[in-house]
Amino acid sequence: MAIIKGFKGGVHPPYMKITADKPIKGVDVPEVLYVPLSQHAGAPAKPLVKRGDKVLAGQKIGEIAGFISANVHAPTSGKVKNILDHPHPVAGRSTPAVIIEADGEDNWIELKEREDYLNTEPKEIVEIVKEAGIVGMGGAAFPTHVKLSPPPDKPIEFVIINGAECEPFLTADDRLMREFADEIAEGSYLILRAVGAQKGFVGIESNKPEAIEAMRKAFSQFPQFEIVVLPTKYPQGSEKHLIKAITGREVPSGGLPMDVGVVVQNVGTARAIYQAVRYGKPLVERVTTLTGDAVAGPGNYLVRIGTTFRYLIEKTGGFKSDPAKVINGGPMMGIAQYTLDVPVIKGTSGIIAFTEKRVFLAEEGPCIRCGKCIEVCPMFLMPTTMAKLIKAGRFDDARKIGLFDCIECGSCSFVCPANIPLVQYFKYGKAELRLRK
Amino acid sequence: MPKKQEERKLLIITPSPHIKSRADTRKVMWTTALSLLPPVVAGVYFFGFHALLLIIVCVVSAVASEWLFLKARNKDTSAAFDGSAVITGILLALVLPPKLPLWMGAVGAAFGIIFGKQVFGGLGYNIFNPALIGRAFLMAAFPVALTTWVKPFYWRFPPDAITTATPLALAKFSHQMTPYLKLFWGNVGGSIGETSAFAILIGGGFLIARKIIDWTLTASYVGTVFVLGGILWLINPQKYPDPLFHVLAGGLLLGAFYMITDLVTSPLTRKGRIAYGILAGILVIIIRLWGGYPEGVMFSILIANAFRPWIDRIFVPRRFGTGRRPGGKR
Amino acid sequence: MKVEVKMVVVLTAIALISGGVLGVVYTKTKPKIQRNLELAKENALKKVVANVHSYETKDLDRYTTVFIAKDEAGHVVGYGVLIQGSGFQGAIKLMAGFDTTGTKLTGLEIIENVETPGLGNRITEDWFKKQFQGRIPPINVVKGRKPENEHEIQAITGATISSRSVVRIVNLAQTKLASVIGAAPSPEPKEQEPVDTSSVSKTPAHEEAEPLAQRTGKNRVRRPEKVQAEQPDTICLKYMSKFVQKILKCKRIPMPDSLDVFVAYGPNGREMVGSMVEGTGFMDRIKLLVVMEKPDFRVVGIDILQMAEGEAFGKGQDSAFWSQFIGHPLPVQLKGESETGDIDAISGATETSRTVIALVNMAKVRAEKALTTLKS
Amino acid sequence: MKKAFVNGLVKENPVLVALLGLCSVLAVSNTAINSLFMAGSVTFVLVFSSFIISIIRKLIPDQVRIPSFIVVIATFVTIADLFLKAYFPEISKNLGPFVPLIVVNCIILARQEAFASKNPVHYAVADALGMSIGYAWVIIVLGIVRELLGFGTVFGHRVLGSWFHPFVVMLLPPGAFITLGVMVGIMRWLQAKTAKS
Repeated sequence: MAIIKGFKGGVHPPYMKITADKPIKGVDVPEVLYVPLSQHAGAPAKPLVKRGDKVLAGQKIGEIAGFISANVHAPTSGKVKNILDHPHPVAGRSTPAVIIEADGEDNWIELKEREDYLNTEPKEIVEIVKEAGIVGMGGAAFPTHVKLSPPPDKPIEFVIINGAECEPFLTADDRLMREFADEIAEGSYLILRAVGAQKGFVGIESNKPEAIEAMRKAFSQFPQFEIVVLPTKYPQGSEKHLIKAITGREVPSGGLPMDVGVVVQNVGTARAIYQAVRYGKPLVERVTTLTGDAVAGPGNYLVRIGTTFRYLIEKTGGFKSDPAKVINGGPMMGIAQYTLDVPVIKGTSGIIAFTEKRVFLAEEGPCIRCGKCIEVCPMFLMPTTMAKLIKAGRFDDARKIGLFDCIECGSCSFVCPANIPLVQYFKYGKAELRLRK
Repeated sequence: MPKKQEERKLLIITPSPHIKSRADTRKVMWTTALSLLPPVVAGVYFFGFHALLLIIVCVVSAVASEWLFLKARNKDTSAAFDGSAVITGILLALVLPPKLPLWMGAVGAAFGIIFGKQVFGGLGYNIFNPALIGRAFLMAAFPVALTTWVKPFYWRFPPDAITTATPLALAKFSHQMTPYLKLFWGNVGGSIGETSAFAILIGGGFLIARKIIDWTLTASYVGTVFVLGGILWLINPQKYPDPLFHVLAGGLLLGAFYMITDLVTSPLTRKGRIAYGILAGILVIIIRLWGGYPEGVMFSILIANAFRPWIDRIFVPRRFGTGRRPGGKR
Repeated sequence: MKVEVKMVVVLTAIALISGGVLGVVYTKTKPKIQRNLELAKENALKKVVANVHSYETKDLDRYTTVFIAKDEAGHVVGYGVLIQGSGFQGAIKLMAGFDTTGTKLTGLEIIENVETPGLGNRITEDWFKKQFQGRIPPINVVKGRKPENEHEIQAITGATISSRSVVRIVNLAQTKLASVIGAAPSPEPKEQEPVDTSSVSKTPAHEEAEPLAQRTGKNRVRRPEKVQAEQPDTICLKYMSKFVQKILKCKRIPMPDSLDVFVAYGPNGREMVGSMVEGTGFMDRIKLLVVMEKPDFRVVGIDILQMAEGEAFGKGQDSAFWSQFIGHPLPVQLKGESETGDIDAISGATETSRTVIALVNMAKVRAEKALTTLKS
Repeated sequence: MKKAFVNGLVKENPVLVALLGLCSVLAVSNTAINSLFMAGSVTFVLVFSSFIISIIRKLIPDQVRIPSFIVVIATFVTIADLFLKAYFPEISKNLGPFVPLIVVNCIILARQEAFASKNPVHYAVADALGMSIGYAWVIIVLGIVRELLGFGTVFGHRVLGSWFHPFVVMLLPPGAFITLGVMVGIMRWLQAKTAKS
């Protein structure tokens, strides 16, 4: 175990991991849950229930509808109140959601436990993962079973377990690693089996010494895995940069990790896989970090999918001062919410509530061509040039210089002294180009 | 209770990221202005009250002309106080002869701001360094006044013996060398802010420490002059001044720390900046040794400014995941 | 009418009419234009030489015309040299007036120049031109101080290069003039001679070819006393007559790089060799003519044909510097650089001094080489 | 006819709007007197060329119109040049090659091609006069400004006292560019303003 070099570019935002020492706490199941049918990248799930149906916890209520899609399960037992559009924390608009009125009994469907789960056949693991509706839990929510079934012409050499958690404020993964290192280790081993890789790495940033210690202990039973301590730098948790830092390989522009023989999975996902394979438990809850200077009870909470932000905050002590901005995800890439009625979904790694003091509002100034954005861009793009092209409506020229390589990590906007919302321009440019297609 | 409060107020929606580094254009500008203090103090120490007045006049003229121009174009006049005009004013004064009539300084600053910056669209859009545009204009308009230098502490000399030549001119036209120590402290004839290498190193070092300027650009510019000057010196030490003299004499250091590193007019990428510094460095040597003027810093930077868009086009970073075959260690 | 025909007819007609009109205008204006051109030169000549009544012109080359100015009685009252040379921005054309000896300037007019307006352009200002009156070429430019002797003029502040250019052209004018009234068989009757002798008598006359001052200025003998029956080489005479008073025979040995070597034979079997050398100085090229006497190649004199070094030259030290060479057999060495150094460097201009010494030494090498080619 | 005349003064000013004939405008406008003579020469050539071309416009076959125009223009240019050489040798020297270069001045040929060759004589002359005056006032203003700032004089008369320190740059090509640029800028600014109101 050695600290390695990492990647070029990136920034050092203030980490503010104030909840790192708060153990994961469970939260009561709310009376009403809003379960969006689209909690993942790709096509929304097809609803399997209708208004008035009774459901049990863990019952499949949404079915895969396409190659890239994922199942959705009922987080608790109760009655389907309706299937209606409801505010979504990522989509930025309302999307169809199954609204479940909890009966308070939390009855589960029959779960099939496995004895010799570590020896499950690879194909079966993938099948279980698919059935359990597991998606990437770092934030992007890419359906995991797709990642676990690479095409035969792309053999997987390495599995990388992502424990970097580079976003400031967020500590959910940190806590998971400290408290459930054994489950993560076994889940990781299952991933390794599923993709047929020989070697695995666990990448953890150097600012989480306790997690590193716990993981090292847990993984000692899996010699295929090596713990790699990464330098603390944003966005170390980006798949591409993790791969670059650990293997030295660069995922080609427009390509996927499997193109360089690597599969990356978040520690939360590894744990979900463990739970699905061992206990047959579908993904209906997750650990999320509630933090920010506006909340009274910051901490890491195990919540059911579909719990609204409002409920979670009220249950944990409410606001200690007026919130001015509420974010789903981390402060660098998270999305600001216009209502607290949005539910926690599979990809909600954190909820941050800032008071006005911490909200940053500044007018966009003229670019002074300082080149800071180019210096920090981990994808080695020219953010200022792309933004200028997009401003001028030259979308195709922006694409030519790498607009679609942008991972929207926000490093450029973070450093820009002229407060140019560079990432926003890129999102706009990408959307514009997608529309034109 | 908390809920009610929340209801009263709408949540703020902004795109990510939701946190921001403390870098800010105004802060960058004012820090740069602050870093000019050592050369200003040295200039005033050596060249007296008139030099101070000249600096003040240039700053006032720069800010005022920017304000007036913005006003005339119905633009936000607060941009005149973002510190960039102040820097232009100070920098211009620092490259002017100490005894220059004040009104000439005012004319130069106004010209630099209006024709060097505002006509291009203001901060961020100018191609050339406004302070150097101002100086080039003054040089063309009042060549005699712009090449009349006074001795440091000139008030101690009889009135008819205060003028002198710059160390570079002495070397070029009279084969006279100036001791390094004098050059280092700045006790020689020259522009207000260019004589004291010591003061420039303090201010410039501060800028580098604060990461406002890219030290590689400064290094490639000075380094090129040093290396190229050194090669020529080794070829013919009698004919060409030694490289240390090249670095210490004239405005090279002032240019290297404050002019060529001007964010707006220098290339975006580090590689581009290094190439840009080398280009400007070569120009300095060419102008100094074979040109009509003894000093070449101003023109070297202005010419390099013109090449900047082209350099920006050539030196783009290699995009992540392109150009290299996948694979690597382990 | 067919279009092709019409085209030809119309165009021809227009051209013919146009040609006719222009012909008329041209013949009407031609004398006037000619007169203007003449007047410009004449006025300039009158400004630089006093009491001009008539003049003769003599074209020396593309850039140089000598005006021989005469009074009503037909006596030569002076010379004007209309000459063009390069300035800072482009050509400078000027008229330099000289007295009857061709040594002293009587005036200067700038005819044409494209120097920077307000700067180099100030060479046309009266105070600058007036400075040249009474000066004796070769002239040097001084900066930042008052001229001290008749070989100095003050530069225009901020336009040193233009000032230098004018001075260089004037110096060249004098050299060219000297070649006309010095070497060419005089078109004037013997009675004109007193002018010449008076100037010679000012300086200690030498009966033999004694080492003379290196400069082309004061102590020069205008013309060889006797022109031998066998027509001597005029180019050779032009250069060598400055240093050798009695030349019986003068021969030019052309060299491949057009830096000539001259051999002059005096009375008593004396043999002088003049060798042109050229090298790169600190500021510009240096071109010298080194005249040596055989057999030991003792320096008789050095003529500076071209030199634009720093100001350390021309401050008086230089004549001391140059006279050090006289009488030394070549090669010479710089003092301090070897035990037997002969020449003191000009303080502050060691580099130039060294270059000059190298050039002078090279002169001997070239001379020897030329003499061997002559023999073979 | 009035419209043909007025057009060239401001609205379609050959220098400030069409940016034609800049070579001579920039080169000889360093003093007011030079500007005046240049303007005179251009006016002479333009008016007479337009006059002649308009008269013979129906005779000239299309294929040879440009050579014909050039011959006519060159004739008047040469006349102007010889005239200046004979009667104003000093000015002629100052203007240098820029009088002969009127032959290739875009304003002249453009007016023949665009206007004189298509319109009756009185219109053609009115247009030529308008354009000439448009050219003239710009170059003369330019000359006055440059001479004033560069020498402190106007038409050779000292206007600014000895306190004035001349701007050498105004006599150089950059001074001409700057002044012309400012004039074009003011022109555009005024146009934008009038368009708004």
